[in-house]
Amino acid sequence: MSLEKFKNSTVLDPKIAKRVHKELGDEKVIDMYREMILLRRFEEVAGRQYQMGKIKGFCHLYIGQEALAVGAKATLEDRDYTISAYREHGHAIVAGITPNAVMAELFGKVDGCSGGRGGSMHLFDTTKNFYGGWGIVGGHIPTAAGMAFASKYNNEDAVTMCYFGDGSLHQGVFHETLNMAAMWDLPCVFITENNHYAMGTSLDRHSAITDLQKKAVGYDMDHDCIDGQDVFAVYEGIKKAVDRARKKNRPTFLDIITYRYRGHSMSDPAKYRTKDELNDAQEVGPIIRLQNFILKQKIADKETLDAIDKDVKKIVKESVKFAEASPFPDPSTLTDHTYVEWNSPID
Amino acid sequence: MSLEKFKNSTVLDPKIAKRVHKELGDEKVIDMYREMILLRRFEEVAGRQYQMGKIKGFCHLYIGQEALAVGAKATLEDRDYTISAYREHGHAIVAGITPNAVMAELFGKVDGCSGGRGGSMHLFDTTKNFYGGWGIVGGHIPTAAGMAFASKYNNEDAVTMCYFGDGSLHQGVFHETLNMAAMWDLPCVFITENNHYAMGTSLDRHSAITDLQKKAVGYDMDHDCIDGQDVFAVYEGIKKAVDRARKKNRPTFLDIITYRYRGHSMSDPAKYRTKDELNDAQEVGPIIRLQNFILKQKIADKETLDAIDKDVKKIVKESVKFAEASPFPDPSTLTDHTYVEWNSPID
Amino acid sequence: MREILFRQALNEAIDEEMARDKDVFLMGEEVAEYNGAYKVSQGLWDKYGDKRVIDTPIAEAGFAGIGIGAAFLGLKPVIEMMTFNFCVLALDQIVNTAAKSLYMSNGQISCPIVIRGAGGAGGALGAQHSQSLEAQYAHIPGLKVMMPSTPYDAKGMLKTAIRDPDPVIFIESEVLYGSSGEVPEEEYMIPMGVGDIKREGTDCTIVAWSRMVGYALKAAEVLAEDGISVEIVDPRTIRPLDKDIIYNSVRKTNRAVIVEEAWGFASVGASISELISREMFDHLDAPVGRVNQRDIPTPYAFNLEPLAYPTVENIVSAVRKACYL
Amino acid sequence: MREILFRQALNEAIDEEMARDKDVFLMGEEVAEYNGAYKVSQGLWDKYGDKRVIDTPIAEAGFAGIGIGAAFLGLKPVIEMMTFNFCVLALDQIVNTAAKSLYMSNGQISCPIVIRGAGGAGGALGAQHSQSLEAQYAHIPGLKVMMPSTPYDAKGMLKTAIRDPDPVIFIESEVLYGSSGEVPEEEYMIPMGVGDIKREGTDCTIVAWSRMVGYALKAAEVLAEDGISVEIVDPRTIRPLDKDIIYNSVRKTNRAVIVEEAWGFASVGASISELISREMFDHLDAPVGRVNQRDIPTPYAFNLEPLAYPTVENIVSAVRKACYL
Ligand SMILES: Cc1ncc(C[n+]2csc(CCOP(=O)(O)OP(=O)(O)O)c2C)c(N)n1
Ligand SMILES: Cc1ncc(C[n+]2csc(CCOP(=O)(O)OP(=O)(O)O)c2C)c(N)n1
Ligand SMILES: [Mg+2]
Ligand SMILES: [Mg+2]
Repeated sequence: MSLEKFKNSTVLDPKIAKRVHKELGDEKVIDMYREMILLRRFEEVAGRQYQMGKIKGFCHLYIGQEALAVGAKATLEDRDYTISAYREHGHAIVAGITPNAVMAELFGKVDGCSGGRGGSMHLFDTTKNFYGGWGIVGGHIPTAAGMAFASKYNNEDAVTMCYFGDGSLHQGVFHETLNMAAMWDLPCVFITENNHYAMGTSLDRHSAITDLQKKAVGYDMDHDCIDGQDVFAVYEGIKKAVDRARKKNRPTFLDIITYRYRGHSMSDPAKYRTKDELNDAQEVGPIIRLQNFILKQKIADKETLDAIDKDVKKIVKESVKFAEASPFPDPSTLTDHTYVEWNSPID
Repeated sequence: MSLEKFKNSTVLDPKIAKRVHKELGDEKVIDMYREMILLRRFEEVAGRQYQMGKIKGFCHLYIGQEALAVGAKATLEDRDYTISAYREHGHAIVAGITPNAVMAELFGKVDGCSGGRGGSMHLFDTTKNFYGGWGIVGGHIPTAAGMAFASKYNNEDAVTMCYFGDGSLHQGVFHETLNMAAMWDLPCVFITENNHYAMGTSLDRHSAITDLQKKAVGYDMDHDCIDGQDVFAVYEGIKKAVDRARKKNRPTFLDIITYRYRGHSMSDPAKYRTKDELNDAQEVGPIIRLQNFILKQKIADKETLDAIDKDVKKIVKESVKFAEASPFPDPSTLTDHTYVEWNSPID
Repeated sequence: MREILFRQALNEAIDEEMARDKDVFLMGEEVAEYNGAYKVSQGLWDKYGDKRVIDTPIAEAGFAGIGIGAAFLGLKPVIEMMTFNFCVLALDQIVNTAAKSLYMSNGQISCPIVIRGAGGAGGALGAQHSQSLEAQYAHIPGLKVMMPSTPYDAKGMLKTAIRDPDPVIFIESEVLYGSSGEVPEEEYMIPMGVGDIKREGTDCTIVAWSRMVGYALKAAEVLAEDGISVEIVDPRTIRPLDKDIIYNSVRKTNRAVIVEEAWGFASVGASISELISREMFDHLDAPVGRVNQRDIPTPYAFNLEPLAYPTVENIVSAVRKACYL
Repeated sequence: MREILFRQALNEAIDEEMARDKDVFLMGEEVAEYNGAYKVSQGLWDKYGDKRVIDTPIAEAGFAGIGIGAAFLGLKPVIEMMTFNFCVLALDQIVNTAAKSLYMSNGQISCPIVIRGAGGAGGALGAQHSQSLEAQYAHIPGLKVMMPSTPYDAKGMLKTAIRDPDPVIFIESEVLYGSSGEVPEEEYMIPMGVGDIKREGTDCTIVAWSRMVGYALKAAEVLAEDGISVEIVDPRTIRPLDKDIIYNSVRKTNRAVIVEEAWGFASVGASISELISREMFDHLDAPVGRVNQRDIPTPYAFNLEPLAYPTVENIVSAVRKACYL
């Protein structure tokens, strides 16, 4: 599958939509819509706050990829684990970290989910089973397998969901991990958020193959390719993988096709793609597709959706206020948490 | 393919043998036989010298895998490059490094092909386009691709042949390299000497798949699986890959099935396999299979072959004498070759 | 007291900790069926089975990372690196994930992992297999680094490392595996960050660890014959470093020589040397001496290799020099 | 003289060397179409095309290794690491292949590669992206390590690095890319292993390199107001180290402070400090002072990060301490 597949689509796959709608019910569908809007608004505001200098360093927005985090999250139980790379604001929020705690983290404040120590790329909240937030491309993929290993070791009946970008597939650890995960039956779902670019390098320029599913063949691992702009397709596709992990301890590799509307990070003018390509993708974005479905199925009317948007905007605005108000970490804590226990007689 | 495929065979594949015999002619076939015997006798003697303390450290014998080095070498032109891991005595000798220079290297002597600095795992002779001799599993795989890159850059019309073990396939760099080699059309042949064990770990215990060819699928790379105990099958299979590299700059990944009769290194009693498995493999070894063919086809008679063996034994014996007689490197050269140019005003 | 081999001491440490805590597991190349490339894990697979003693493919970054992820969820992985030459492949995982998870997560994610295996020279193993790379870990805040020199220390330190809540890099000299020493039957632990005086003396302090302690002891014998009394300090833990035990010794002897198997530039020994020079400035009667591997890749040739490593004679003359003799 | 940016100086160096020698090529993530993550390679792809300016996948070990293999056959690869935080992934290739090929092959296989890219802090980039890891390379015989502090040095040193027959690790401070300085139009080179006096003085020597030179210069201004005359030595090349220029300065000032952006244990600064203490023992009037990054992963919070790094004030007080003031 490629971008082309869903490029001109403004609707969700009707068969899948029918099934998933029936399975989840109206309320959950609206919830998913709300979550997607929340992620979108949150990122828009984060982008603005970055431009105002309130957020610094690298900041990678999730705009355009919302259906993925939201559809995926709907497949998980509370006991399941999530780990992601640095484009993880969306994953953190759907995992249940409040927009307040995420925004405060982006601001480097003490009420941030990492106490201001982590920043945009390093969001954590273990009470929500959200394990980051990692900045070395591909580096967290073995971590995910290790978490799956531990949950299996402990008979937790938990699944570990691991997100990474299409560019990460060329990191050695990805392959080392897939081999062990497949051989050892680790309950892990490996999700490529295939947004067609690794920074400025398009998929066909960084990968010898563009049908990324084939990466799983060398490990005899179950695999699938999913339209990542269709939130129900994401839900249904990932659900299968989650079930497989939970019931059979079998890992799955998923190539989920999506698109990021913004530059790689805040400093990227994204000159490597055409305006047309971008506009096409935006017009048929994941949110519009779900919106069309909701309206057509009369799950909610335009006013209700507008009210949700308004509501969400308030939440996000609130999060900025919260982040503003939160203090920076106390300088006296500078060296805390370097070690759990630094029982050296000296130093 | 697995060990089973050739386990009970005492003959070469007749169709392939007919073709290759015709192509290469009697003389070349005898040459190949001689080379295989040479590798076998060389290693037997190296093993004994090790037990006598003349060779130290890690020493990985090639016994059982001779058809591979010999069949492969026959496909190459002088301008082509070869690089291997640490089980490379065989590759070094077929590349044209004299048994004297190899044995002297194992003895740590100044007339060794690496001046005594390298040892068994680090044989080099750039005049023979033989580039090692490397001890970090998988570490030389990108080196090979880099050499292929350079020869293409320089329009040398040369192919780079890269050997590694089945255990190396789980090293990240293998995958990183295959992706780039495939994407960039590098004239390289990647050869897995699949002897079914990585040290004491059998293939099915270190790899999620045992049909290793599938590793190439994720890179859209041409691939093949070859009976590595059949010297002509090796020749023919690799020849295709070499042609593909030379004519189209396309890399190939080959899974060549072979077997090592000795332990992983000199200190390995190889308890991880049964006597039966070993005996079976030895009975149908690559040398016997070629010998049967030569005798049956009347390319040479028993006496001629015996004479070759005698001859080879003399050469090997000679190499021990040569190595014995060669001095250790001059201690005053200890720090030489750390840098080409150490133009620091100090030190 | 009974004498056992260094490798057996390590084996007992792992065995006891596995028996004590079901969260401890051992993972690495050839640790299970093969009983370990250097036989440190002898018998453990038989005893604890597939679940807790796990053979890996040759994928150091991958299985180090799997250990790290498992540690995040509270398991206590003991990850064997066949040798630390190969652990360079896992360095990103160790430096960028294990060492930083606690700090970046504001204390939420600890990583109680032990990464252990053979370090240093082995004897004619060539340049790629003969490196003492402890500086790569000692440099990194978030890691702890231990390097035992005797079977006694090895056992007590490894037990401590396994129970420690932080990532511990535990480097065992390949050459020492076959050495023997007294180890009591009873359980004991050696605290993190506490050094040990391996020989008392008054004229010059030698700081040495791992394999170099034995060399230092031999040099001390030689020097004793000349009436030079050497005190040997073995820091045992490299990070955190027991500075006090070093400083106290130098306060007494006013002289010091650092003996390390590693290369000397940007090394642990360089740091110990500069700490003494800086903190004991007024106590030092001579420059701090140093003995190191030569600044070259390790040669294979049997006559060259010994010249590349510290020798007893090197140490003797460094001490003599420090004593202005 | 014209002033240009640090990144432009680097760009000119690569450009000139590519024009001069067709064996020079540039490879790395985003170096071609994107013109470099930090725009060091601006315009080079347009000028030299696909053959010589090559975008890679995110596979540091792989493309470093490909560069090394190409260098074995005589090409002169310039491999860009987007930052040296990611080069940890390629460390095995650099330490075990590039650094050792010449020695192990008895002089047959040289490796004239340059591995270059951004090092050190960037500003609120968090712990995984804010590390000064030069010690990982400086420790290794077989490698050379260069770290320029000005556009002038950057250009002359990079040209030297590219022509050097050995593997050179060339680390560019991320923060300095946007700094400007005088760079002549005419070609010039700065020799390998030769340091530079960045400010002359008589009371105390500061040894600093890369980004820290600017800090040292500012501290020197402050100290000058108090009548303390500081000499600033920038070794420029870290390995081989220009010890003479350092020693000569200390002979004059009898005091030294080492300022480095990296962590202090088992670091380059530790080595320079101990060399001075050891070799200048009789010249030193005070312990060698040190200023370093705090021994912690780098925090993101905007108030904490500056506390983690050397500051002008830290340097001023270290010099004052060295002067017993
Ligand atoms: C090992 C490593 N190399 C390089 C980088 C710099 N870098 C950060 S993100 C990125 C692109 C990643 O692309 P992809 O995996 O597709 O994720 P996306 O940004 O599209 O979500 C690069 C090269 C890094 N962080 N880590
Ligand atoms: C990176 C790395 N890890 C571990 C080792 C130790 N080691 C040396 S050979 C070997 C087994 C390799 O098996 P394989 O690749 O199948 O080659 P074979 O020995 O069968 O020829 C191992 C684990 C090493 N040299 N390098
Ligand atoms: Mg991407
Ligand atoms: Mg094998």
